[in-house]
Amino acid sequence: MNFWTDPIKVLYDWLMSLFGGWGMAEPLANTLVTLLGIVVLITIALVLDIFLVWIERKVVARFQGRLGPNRVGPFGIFQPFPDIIKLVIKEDITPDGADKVVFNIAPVLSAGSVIILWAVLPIASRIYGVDLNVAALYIIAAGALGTLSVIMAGWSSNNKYALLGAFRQVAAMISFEIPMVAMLLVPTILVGSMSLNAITQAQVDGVWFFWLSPLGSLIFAISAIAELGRSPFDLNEGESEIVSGYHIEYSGMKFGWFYAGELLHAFTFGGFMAIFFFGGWHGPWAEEYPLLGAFYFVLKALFGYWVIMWVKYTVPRIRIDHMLAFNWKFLTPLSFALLIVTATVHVLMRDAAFWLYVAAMFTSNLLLGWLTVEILRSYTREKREAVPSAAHH
Amino acid sequence: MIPLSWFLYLSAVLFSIGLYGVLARKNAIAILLGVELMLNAVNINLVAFWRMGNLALMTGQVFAIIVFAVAAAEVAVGLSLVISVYRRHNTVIADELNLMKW
Amino acid sequence: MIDASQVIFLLSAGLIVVSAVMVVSVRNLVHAALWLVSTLFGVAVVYAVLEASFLAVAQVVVYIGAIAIMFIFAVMLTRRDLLSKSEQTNANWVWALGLAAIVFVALAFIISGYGASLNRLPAAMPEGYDPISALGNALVSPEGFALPFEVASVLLLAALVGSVYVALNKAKE
Amino acid sequence: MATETIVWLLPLPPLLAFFLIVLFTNKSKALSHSIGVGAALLSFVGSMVVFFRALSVEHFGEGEHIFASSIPWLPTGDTFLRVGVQIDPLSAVVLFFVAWTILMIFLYSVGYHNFGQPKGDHDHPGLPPHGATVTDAHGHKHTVLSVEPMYSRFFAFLGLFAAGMYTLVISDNLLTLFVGWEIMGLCSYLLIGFWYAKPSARNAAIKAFMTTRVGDVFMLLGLAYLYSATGTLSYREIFYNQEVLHHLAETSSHVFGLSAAGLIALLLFIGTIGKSAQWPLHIWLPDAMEGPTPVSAMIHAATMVSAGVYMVIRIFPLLTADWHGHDLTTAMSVVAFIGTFTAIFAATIAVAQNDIKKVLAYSTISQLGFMISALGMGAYIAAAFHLVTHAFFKALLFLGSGSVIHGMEHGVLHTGNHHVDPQDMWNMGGLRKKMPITFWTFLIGGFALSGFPLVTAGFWSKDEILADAFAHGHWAILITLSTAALLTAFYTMRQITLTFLGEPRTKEAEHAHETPWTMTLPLAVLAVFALGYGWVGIPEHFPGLGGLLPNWFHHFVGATLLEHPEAVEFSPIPLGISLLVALGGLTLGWLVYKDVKAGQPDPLQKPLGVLYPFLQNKWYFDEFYAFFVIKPMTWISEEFSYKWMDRQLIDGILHTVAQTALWIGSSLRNYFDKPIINELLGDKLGAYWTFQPAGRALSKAQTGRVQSYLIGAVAVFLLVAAALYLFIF
Repeated sequence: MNFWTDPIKVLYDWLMSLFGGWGMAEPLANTLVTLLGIVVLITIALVLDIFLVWIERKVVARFQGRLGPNRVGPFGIFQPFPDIIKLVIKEDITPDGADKVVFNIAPVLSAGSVIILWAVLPIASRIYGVDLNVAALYIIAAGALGTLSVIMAGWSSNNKYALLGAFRQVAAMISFEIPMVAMLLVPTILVGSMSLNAITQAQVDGVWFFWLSPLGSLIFAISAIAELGRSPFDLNEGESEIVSGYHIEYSGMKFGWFYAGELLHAFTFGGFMAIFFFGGWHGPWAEEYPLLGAFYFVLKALFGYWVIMWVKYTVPRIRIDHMLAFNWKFLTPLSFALLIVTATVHVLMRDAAFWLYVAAMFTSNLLLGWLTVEILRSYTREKREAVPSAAHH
Repeated sequence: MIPLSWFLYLSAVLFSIGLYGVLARKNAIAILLGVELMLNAVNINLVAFWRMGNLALMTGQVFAIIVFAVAAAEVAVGLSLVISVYRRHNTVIADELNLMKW
Repeated sequence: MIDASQVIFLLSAGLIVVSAVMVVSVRNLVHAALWLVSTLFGVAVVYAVLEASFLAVAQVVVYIGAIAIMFIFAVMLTRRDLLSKSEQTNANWVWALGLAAIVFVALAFIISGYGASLNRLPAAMPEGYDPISALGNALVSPEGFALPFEVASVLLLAALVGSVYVALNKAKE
Repeated sequence: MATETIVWLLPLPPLLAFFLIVLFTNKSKALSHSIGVGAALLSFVGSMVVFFRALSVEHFGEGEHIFASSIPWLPTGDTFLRVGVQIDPLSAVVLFFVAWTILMIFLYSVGYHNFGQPKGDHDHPGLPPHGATVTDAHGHKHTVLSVEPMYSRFFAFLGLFAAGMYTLVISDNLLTLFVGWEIMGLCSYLLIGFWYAKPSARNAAIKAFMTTRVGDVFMLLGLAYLYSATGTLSYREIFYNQEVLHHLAETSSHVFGLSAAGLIALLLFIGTIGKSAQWPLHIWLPDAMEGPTPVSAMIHAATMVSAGVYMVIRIFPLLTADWHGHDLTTAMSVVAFIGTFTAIFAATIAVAQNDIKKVLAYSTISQLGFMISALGMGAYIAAAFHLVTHAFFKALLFLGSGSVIHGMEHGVLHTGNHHVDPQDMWNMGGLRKKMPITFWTFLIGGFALSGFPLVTAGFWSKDEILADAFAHGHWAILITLSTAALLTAFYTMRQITLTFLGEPRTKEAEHAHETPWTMTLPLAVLAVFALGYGWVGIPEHFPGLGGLLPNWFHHFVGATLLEHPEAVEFSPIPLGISLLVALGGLTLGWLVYKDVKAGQPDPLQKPLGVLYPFLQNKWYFDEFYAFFVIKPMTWISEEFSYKWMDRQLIDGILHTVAQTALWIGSSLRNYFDKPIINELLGDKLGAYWTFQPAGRALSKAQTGRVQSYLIGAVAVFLLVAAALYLFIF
């Protein structure tokens, strides 16, 4: 065992012996090391967040045919630092009518609800915070805290637009939580465990779950985008109607927390996409060399993040009623149907040859997707045909 | 290691506070908040007894989950009733809803 | 000697009790609902201490993610009473306080009556025992609790339909 | 996949298809029929896998050598109600024909409902399509067949029907059998009344539903009796358990001197009388021809009526529980009588029918009578064999007649003369040249029905029934069934001759047209079975052929029973009889009808005299029921129940009670309240002044505040709890 094969263990042993050498009792040292680990993990996440600001700005610019930041540092890579300095030195305003305590807690809760997700992320083999046996549900629980922070921010601002934005966001988050939970159940069914480590390991030993449930990964991606409140589902901000939504009254670093939380959230969901459907840290030699696995993981998460951005800067915002109808009338029934199909095929085929099992899963997903498209087509065809005759009357 | 009685005392405290909320608060929504506290107190007991008893017997946890479901149903129906009442009488103060007074 | 789990328990119990008192005493109902969130979070921690991890997480998802949010929505939808700065307790609050106290004393009396038998400590989790799969099996196996589970789901469905019906604004039609 | 798993899954695809089509795809015809046919195909493949796996099991059917699996379903106190599936030899062969015929009927329906044709000009949902006008490349207008407006709905119902039949076949207990049974009852109602805008279809649907309901009520009684007597409804625990059977046979039911077994079997058999259209509940089946033809094939060949016979075959051990081999028990005699009578009775009616489908309807009743009769005299294998062969050739005949009607409709659209009934055989003739595939397949089906010697399946199965009757010396049955068989051959040849042979008698018949491949392919497939299926059941000692193929069917299905039935000894007499009646009937039919010209009356009309209208009007059974059942019922409900019971007796009692209460109230007021309370106590003694403050004080407790009441409730609860704690524990 050396640093390259199990870095966390090596570091842990080293720190324990170090603290022990200082004459510290073992439980105390253990607690201290754990706390240190938490701090380091959060720091890494936040440093990554700074990097994400640059990526986001650069990618937007490219989508819009611009260059993006290019003055500070090579390719403008140090642009986030001036950004942060600006945010920090801005006046920190708390509106008069605001509910001060709630107003100040909300941004912390918002960023915190994202950061606690990192506790369960298996970044590489043998590198993770905790191996929680209900991790898939834990993600939803953290999302619930996010919902809470939004409504707290919206309400405490004492501003109509903020409250409207918060209502919209909460409506969206609660509705899209349902297909998302259903799709989290797909890997759970396939593995028989909600632990993210077990889910990743199952994909390392078998195939990426994308091949078992392509439709599931698509539904998960859509509902994740809605959970994040990113375009085309960014009704919470809706500049043209409600100015800036629930964080309209926030300025300075308080706004910064919302902003940082959103970016990190998007990246983290990219990571979850990777874990649930694209093998997590799986890649060549990743099992032996965890740092390589961490590299793969970040790469995959960035890819997921990039897809989310791609969608965001390509697709225009839709109307709130369309969004909710889309969820309740289309995505939710479809995700339940997929769940039933997945469970049935899994139970029926799990004893068959592996390639047969994969083929059955993949085909059943495609079939369901095809059927859905056909059904939608037959409905819209009727609607389309009905339009000209309606115009006559 | 925490003895069973700690949980029971905690649950008793929580239950009594919830009961006070139900009996004393004016606002119908606040009454429902009190009910939630009482339900949670019960749940603490159920789970504690599961943990201290036979681990293989899942009755405690299953009951807790059913209490969750009941709580969710109760809140959904209760709050919709409150909102419906609010639309009709423009109040959610329980004392003002005294049509049944002699 | 007090150990780590006891510290966590005492901290969360303190959080639960303080928040619960705030829930029933603060004037601003949104604050009351937020204090409820904090109470429920404390209860989730208690579940975690009891190693009922599924319930702990489900507590957060169901109570904080759904029930508390619903409360906050309802408070906001009935805003007239939210703004009133009047007393939030009714005339009988002294009686209520007295009764609640009696209930607590009675419960404490009964609990203490069992004496040492309640000082039982939790047994260690057997190696390889997964309470989550045990719970899942208990919920869906006909020998277990499939029927109560089904009944609970029917109840939820009925509540869904019923609350939509009750809260539907019929004046518009 | 484990065979048991497949068996569990068999009813699922059609059921899912039903829900999918109803909920989602009903807007798209192509999608709906793809789902419907696809589901039928899935179930078919599954059934074939199960069937061939069953063939490969040695000693299949004996003891534990079956496919069975069951799960606890509902906790009933300490025990569980278990449901499950099982495939034994009997259900395996039934599954075989059910899967084939259902798949063929699904495929056929695509063509029958004119998929791919344009929408009709004046078509309405609930009416058969009337045809559409199209303009071809040269600007000529043509009238062509139009697509069924409720196409998707048809496949949805058909799917549910198939799911019901599969459920029934794979069931391992009478309860789930009954579930499937009732699903089919519902579907027959929905499908017979498929063209619900036609009053006749509506009435036929209601008639079918109500008539079968009569049988179902008795069947449910039988189930209840069986459950209370044995505490289970599982086949294995009742029919394969000598102790239980013996116990049931020994127990007296106190009804007509029947044993419990006999009474239960008869009650269940009444369900079959309704479902399989036996006399006297046969009246719904001919009317059911109002449904689309694939439905007729589905109900009358593949599924529903077969289900009735299948059930009697299932309960055969119960029916014969106290039978020792020779003299028939009371229960068996009843069954045998009803079957035999139905066989001859329906055959006579079929002779005088003009509607091509009505002939087949009565022939179905008659053939089912053959099977029931065979069961009644203990010929288990023969009944099962005839059930299977009949399903094939009757499905073939129905689908063939649908094809004929379709061809005739083509002619009707061509000439535009809508007064011509495309189902009346007198309007046909000479169709063999226009519709060759339909002709040849119909001929095969007809010959199988008549029992044409050696080459057709119907010959072998019918011969076995007659041989059984002969071997056990049931002369009356033998003679009656032989006559029925003669009539069968006669009316079949009459039908073939009138429809296909000779010259066209109308212009429409001249312009008839062969139907698309989706319709002719099922005909061809079924024709193969109508010919070939008989070869699996050739008696072992049959001259010449017997040794070639061992009597596979007998050995395979015979293993279902605890005591394997013995094959009857070969005798040339029943063989001669069946040769004679089959060939004689066919020849007679051909001779009588070969020269019929257009406008000529039925040649039978003269020789039969008054008998002819009697037969044509179905022995006046509908009129009989209308007069003796429906009229009295209407009278009872109208005059007795409504006018006398409800309005006079019950309302009268209620009114009296109300009047009495009023009287008591006013008396109290006038003689107690006013004089004593008000005047004496109140005014004279002045108690008024004490009552009022007391009332005032008490009314304060009635605050209308829910929480005050709750405080009271909690206080009382605490007091009671304290009292209980202190004094009891």
